[in-house]
Amino acid sequence: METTNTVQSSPAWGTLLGKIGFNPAGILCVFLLMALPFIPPFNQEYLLRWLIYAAFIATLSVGFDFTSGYINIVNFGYAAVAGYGGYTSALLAVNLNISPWIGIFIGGANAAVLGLIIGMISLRLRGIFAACLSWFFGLALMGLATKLVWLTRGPLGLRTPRMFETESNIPFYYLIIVLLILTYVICKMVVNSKMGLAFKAIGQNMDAARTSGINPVFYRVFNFTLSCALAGILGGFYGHYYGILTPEVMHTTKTVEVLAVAYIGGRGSLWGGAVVAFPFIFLMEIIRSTLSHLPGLNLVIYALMLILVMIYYPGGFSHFFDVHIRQSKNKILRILTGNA
Amino acid sequence: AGKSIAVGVLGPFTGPSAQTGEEFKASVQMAMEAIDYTVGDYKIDVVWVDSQSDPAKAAGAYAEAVEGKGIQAGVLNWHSSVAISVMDVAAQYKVPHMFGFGASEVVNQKWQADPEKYSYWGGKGWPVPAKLEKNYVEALNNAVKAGIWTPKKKIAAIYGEDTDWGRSAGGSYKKALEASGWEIFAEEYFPATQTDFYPLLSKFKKAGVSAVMGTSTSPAALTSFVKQFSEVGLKSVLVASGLGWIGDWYKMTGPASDYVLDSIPQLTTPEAQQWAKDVKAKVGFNPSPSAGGLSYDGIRMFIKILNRTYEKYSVLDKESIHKVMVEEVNTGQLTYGKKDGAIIMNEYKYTPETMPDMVVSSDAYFFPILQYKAGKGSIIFPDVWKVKEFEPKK
Amino acid sequence: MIVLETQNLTKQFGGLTAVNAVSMTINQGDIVGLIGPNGAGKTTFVNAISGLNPPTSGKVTFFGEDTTGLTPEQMCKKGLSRTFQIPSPFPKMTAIESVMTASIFGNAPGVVKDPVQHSREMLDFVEFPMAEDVLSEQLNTVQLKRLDLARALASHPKLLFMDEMASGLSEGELSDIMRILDKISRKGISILMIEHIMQLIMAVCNRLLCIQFGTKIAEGPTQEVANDPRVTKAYLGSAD
Amino acid sequence: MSDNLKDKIAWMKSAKGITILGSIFLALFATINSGPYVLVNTIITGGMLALVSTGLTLMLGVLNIAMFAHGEFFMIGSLSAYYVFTPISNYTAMHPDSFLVTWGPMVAIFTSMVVGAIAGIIAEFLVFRPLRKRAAENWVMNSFLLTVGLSVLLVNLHQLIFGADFKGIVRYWGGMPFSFADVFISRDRVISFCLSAFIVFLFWAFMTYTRTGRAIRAVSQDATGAQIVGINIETIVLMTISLSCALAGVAGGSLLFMYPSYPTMGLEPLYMAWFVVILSGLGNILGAVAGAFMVALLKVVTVEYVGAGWDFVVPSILIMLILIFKPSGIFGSEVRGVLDT
Amino acid sequence: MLLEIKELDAGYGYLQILRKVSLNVDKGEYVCIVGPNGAGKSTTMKTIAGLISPMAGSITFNGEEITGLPAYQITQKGIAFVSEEMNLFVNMSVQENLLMGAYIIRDKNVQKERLEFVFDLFPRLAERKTQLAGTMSGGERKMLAIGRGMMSDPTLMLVDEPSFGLAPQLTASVFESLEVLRKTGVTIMLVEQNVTTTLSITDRGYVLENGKVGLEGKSSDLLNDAYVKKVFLGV
Ligand SMILES: Nc1ncnc2c1ncn2[C@@H]1O[C@H](COP(=O)(O)OP(=O)(O)OP(=O)(O)O)[C@@H](O)[C@H]1O
Ligand SMILES: Nc1ncnc2c1ncn2[C@@H]1O[C@H](COP(=O)(O)OP(=O)(O)OP(=O)(O)O)[C@@H](O)[C@H]1O
Ligand SMILES: CC(C)C[C@H](N)C(=O)O
Ligand SMILES: [Mg+2]
Ligand SMILES: [Mg+2]
Repeated sequence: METTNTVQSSPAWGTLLGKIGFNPAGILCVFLLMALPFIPPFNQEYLLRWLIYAAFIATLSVGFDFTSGYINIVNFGYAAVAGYGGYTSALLAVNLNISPWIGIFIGGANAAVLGLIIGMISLRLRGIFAACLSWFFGLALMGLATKLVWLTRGPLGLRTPRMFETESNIPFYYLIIVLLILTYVICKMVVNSKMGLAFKAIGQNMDAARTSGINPVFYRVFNFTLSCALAGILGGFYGHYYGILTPEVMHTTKTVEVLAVAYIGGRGSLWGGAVVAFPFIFLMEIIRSTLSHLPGLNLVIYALMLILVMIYYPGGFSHFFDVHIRQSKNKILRILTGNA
Repeated sequence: AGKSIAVGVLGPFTGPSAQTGEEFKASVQMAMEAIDYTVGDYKIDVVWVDSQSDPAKAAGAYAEAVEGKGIQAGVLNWHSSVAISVMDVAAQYKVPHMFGFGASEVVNQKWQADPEKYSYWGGKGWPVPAKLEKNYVEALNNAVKAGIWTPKKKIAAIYGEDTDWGRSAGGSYKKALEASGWEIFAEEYFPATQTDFYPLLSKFKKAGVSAVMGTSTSPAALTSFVKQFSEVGLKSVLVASGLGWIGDWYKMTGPASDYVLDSIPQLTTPEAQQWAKDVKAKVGFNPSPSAGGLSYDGIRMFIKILNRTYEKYSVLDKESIHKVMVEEVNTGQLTYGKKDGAIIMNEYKYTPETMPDMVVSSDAYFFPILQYKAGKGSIIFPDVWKVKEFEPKK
Repeated sequence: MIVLETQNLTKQFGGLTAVNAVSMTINQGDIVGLIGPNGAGKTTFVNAISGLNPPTSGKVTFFGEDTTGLTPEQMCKKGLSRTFQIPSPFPKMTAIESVMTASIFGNAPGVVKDPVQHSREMLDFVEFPMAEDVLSEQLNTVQLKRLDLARALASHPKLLFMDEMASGLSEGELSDIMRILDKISRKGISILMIEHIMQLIMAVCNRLLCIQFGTKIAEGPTQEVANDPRVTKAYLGSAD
Repeated sequence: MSDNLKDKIAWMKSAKGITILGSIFLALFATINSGPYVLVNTIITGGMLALVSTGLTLMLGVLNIAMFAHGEFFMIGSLSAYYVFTPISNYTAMHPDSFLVTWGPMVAIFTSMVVGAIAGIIAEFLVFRPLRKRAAENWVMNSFLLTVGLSVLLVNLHQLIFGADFKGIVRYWGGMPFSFADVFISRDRVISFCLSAFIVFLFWAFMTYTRTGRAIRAVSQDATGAQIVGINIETIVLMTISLSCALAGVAGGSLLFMYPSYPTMGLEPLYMAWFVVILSGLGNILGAVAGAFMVALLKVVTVEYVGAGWDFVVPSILIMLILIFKPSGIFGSEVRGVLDT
Repeated sequence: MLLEIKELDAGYGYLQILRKVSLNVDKGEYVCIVGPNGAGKSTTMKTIAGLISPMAGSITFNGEEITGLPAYQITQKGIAFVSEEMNLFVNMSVQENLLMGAYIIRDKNVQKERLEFVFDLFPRLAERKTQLAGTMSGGERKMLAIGRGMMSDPTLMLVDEPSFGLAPQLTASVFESLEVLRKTGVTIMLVEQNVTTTLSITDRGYVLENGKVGLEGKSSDLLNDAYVKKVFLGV
């Protein structure tokens, strides 16, 4: 899906698509995703469920990478922010009867405010400290969701109306795919603009960025706000799809899932995680279901994969793609990746 | 030959509640081995559906079990949150599912919002906690009335793990206590992973509470609570509801559990005791009457339903099983009880009024209250089953 | 015209007074050399003005405007750029990208129409010896300093601080730096340079400021200061 | 004299001073307000936290590994203590006069330390060393993710091999609880507190006064510099990892009486250790110890005045507040390291 | 021959920098390497110090083959390296840094002697004993790095650009202290940019260009060499 690394080399094919971060291979992926529910075996509802979950994680990983891959801060409370957006939307639906279609955007806006706050309070912090601050923020949020029983019903679980009153998963699937594409396009357009350069600059060297005239406060806070807003909307989707929210959705282990996908996909690419999420989550599910008599084995394999990727290919899939496919001598591949 | 039916067993086989998953597994395997995985001329394929304690993953796994493995029916489940999301999946595929333990009110609310649709989510394996937990208060009040126990002050403290289960149980203690003139000093819920209760217990001690009542399904939390309760020197009555649901609890609490009140179905019948021995021999740990025992009864009741379906329709598939569920189980015709070999409850019986819960009463589904001494519990409530009087701690 | 003026600028670290009430001025077109022994507080002084480490007390006036305590990005937008003594690159950016940060976000956001072209010009201007798409992390100290200079110039400064630009250069290479300095100066940019290489200082600076233990000991025309006995004693030592 | 006074006032105004004085004040207030048990509980809990956090501090401060699997080494420690202690306690039940009544628990705890160290060494050889050999760049993030993988791996291996049931013991040392000022504390708590105090002290002394300890700190600050002065980094790294894991292991072992062993038990101690380490600043052992007591105090006071379960929310909010004002932690150094870039 | 380098190839990853570099240093000699930026001077030093393992060639020290030994063993054999980047322990005090320099010396008394020796050489370090190295000024750090190198009482000191960033007065005193050191019998190999000064204080020199040894000879001869004059002194 991705095109250019540096701002100066503009893609040779269609500038409009290039601007929103697509090359022919990316378009192919999108069409594939669109057609998937009609291609056997993916026309089976259970595979659609996996696809939906994969797309959910993929979308989160795009938003996550928007922060971690560019301004270099790992938002370890990302799942909590998503959950916060989800709760907002769910509470509006439950208490004020506001349609989930409006609710998820209010949830997104509310999560954006949260992002603003996290961005502001983590301003003076760098690296692992900023990550920990967002982590603790997430833990505190999850704690609040647990303890404010009068509001959230805490661990008793908040039942939420579903977005489509249908048994079929297809509408949900298209909805999440649209969210995935939108998220990707929005993030890509931002990082392809001069803002992207500012993000990278403050992510890599705060002092030098500041002396170049970049106001870190604005860009950092903006970055957090946008990525949290996206997470908030996704949290709303989650709640209105599965029909229940418990504080568990805000748990660190959910962030870890997103983070693993984003890193295996490749940091700072935005598209890496989105692409990798599908095969990765499928593989995990297949292992889980074929080896169900050995519970936990799928997670052992998951862990081993993560470890092996980190040791032997820390650049992740996007790096692999750039080195071995985009720059390959194969002409067709080059055209596909917009490097002809 | 060659006819078979796939049955899904939903449980937390990995993740924080994996021990429950293991108990489920052992129970199902034993019950199935006993009938050689056969009902009529059907071979039963058991499909383990791992909820991973996560509603999203559980829903995906369940759908996959239906479509990929072709399960025609499902049994068991542990979490309420998982129940909420899997209920929709079961309804979507019209797969009947029985005996889920997701107990709390959300499940009932969702079920009652559309009984038609959720008729696929059959009777639960555990009623809403309020129906059982109020008995402690009654037992204590009886002891006060009988003059066996004179609490210094009628002040009680409530504790519990911060889960749907802990909170709804705590809520029912509170209601019952307040109704009988007790003052509630505090209502405290802690994460299921917490094991340090000194601060909390010190606080209770200082307030001079006469009764401390609460529950947890987490062995680590509850055994620590019981131990530390005796360590800090609290002299009040302790209700540790669910201590006995942990198979190996006495190995962890030791004498600290003396005088503790618990409500637990006892393994009274010889079958039950034999079952416990068999499980221990098979998996190496003592099963709990709640997770292990109830799930054993659950799966056996399910087998009974399968037999009945086969008898009635000669086919085993989701439609026929669902029909039997709706026509016979939910109406109270088909029940499962001691005469069928139930090891925990007298009778599992559902009626249209109680659905999705079962009938809760001392001759049906009931948890007697008992008090421990040296690792052995004696029933002190209800009066009909009583073997011993309540004995306050000295 | 007075470009920069400091009045009693002081910076303390805990108990240590690194810069002690330094007052000085820079006029339009000046190339001022800031000299002083190691640890005298030169870098600290520059940091205090450029906002990286705001002063404890005292006042900074930039083109008549009180800029005390402004942040580095604000100072940059007002027209003050700087390079770092210990090179401070964007490790994962290419050379041209690093320069582009300043051409896009620097003092003249609207002026630069084509940042890529502009950055390329800047790299040429400082005679950057490597390809423009080399990653900063692959450069050595001297190359990094050159890149840093290009970055500082790309933001269209009116005043440029250079912290030990020439360290690590051989005598032959000094002439390159002198040439570049001359070009910068001819663009109308005033310069304050911290330098230990007297040869360079004597050749290019029209005025000198010498500090020791954070305190100003001399300020004035180059020859005058260089011959000041206090400066000789404190700084130039027996070498000269 | 007046200089001395000035210094003192400056110290009181610093972040260190404010938090330490604030903590002391809070502790005194709560003790007077509620009773001595607050203080006693704080001290005992703090001692245990100190043990878990010093190991993490070491990993973070020396090797720049943001360890996410620390809790799993805690779990390994408690598991091995369980398997050693169970037969011992069966034996002592039959032979109440055996020396093992007193020394058996010590054997179990010591084993947990050794097993923790060995597990650490294995992790270094199988996981960290290959990563270090392959790519030094982006070490902080890559190694962090590696530990995430390690954590998932160990949790699930535990389940596969040992099962998911809770493996706990009744107690280590029998006998009446100790009591002072109407506060009762079990022997296990007192002894494990003393043990952890002792271990932390030894560890601190080791890091501060021994040649190897200094070498460990040197490696943490500049690996090339350390090589230049003649330090064999491979050995030091190996040693540091095993030391850190041994500390986690012995914490798990000595707290077995409180935390029965099961696969996912590591998360709670992990959170707590991270709270402490971030609050107090990286790589500072004494700071971590002080931080441990502060976090313990926060927990105890929160339970006392706000309620159970809030002891997660309130401390994390307070720690965030402190971080906002003191970004590198209370005792953290102002000099920036690899971890904050 | 104290140090003998034969046909050394070295570099970073696949990137080769040094090509068949051969040099040798006699006991007690004061040798320098000069050359333009990026010529590979620092790379040569790092390879000798064991921080980079050579691709080909051999290094012998005191008649003993040390090619490819890890850095810490090379230090133990008596080679000290003062790197361009200094590699100080930023969170340790000045004194601790110096003591780390004497890591391979186990005798506390000898450590103390060395410490005093260094403090005599650099009184500024003595003044700032307890300051953290990370908060020292650029020049102060350089002094500390040199001081730390001297702590191990080396036979051979490799010094990479000691005057980098130093005030003239200090540059002079650093060179003076190297002179003092040399009088105590230490062999020194110096890399410097300041060609005139360097060639006037050392005995012998090598000119490195593009990873190859271009010229070698007595320092005084090199100083008068037409090529050197043209390329390095801009004359
Ligand atoms: N963050 C800090 N904390 C404490 N002391 C500091 C700090 N930063 C600098 N110093 C001290 O302030 C003094 C001045 O340092 P500065 O870096 O300004 O010197 P300088 O003149 O630039 O020296 P050089 O020429 O060596 O670069 C030094 O003694 C240094 O140790
Ligand atoms: N870590 C590294 N990775 C890749 N290339 C490097 C690395 N360090 C140095 N180089 C390259 O190796 C070449 C030689 O560098 P070296 O530092 O040895 O030169 P030098 O002669 O010391 O120059 P200077 O006078 O600038 O210190 C340079 O082109 C440099 O870009
Ligand atoms: C006691 C248990 C059966 C409660 C169950 N964990 C639930 O989610 O409702
Ligand atoms: Mg300086
Ligand atoms: Mg060099």
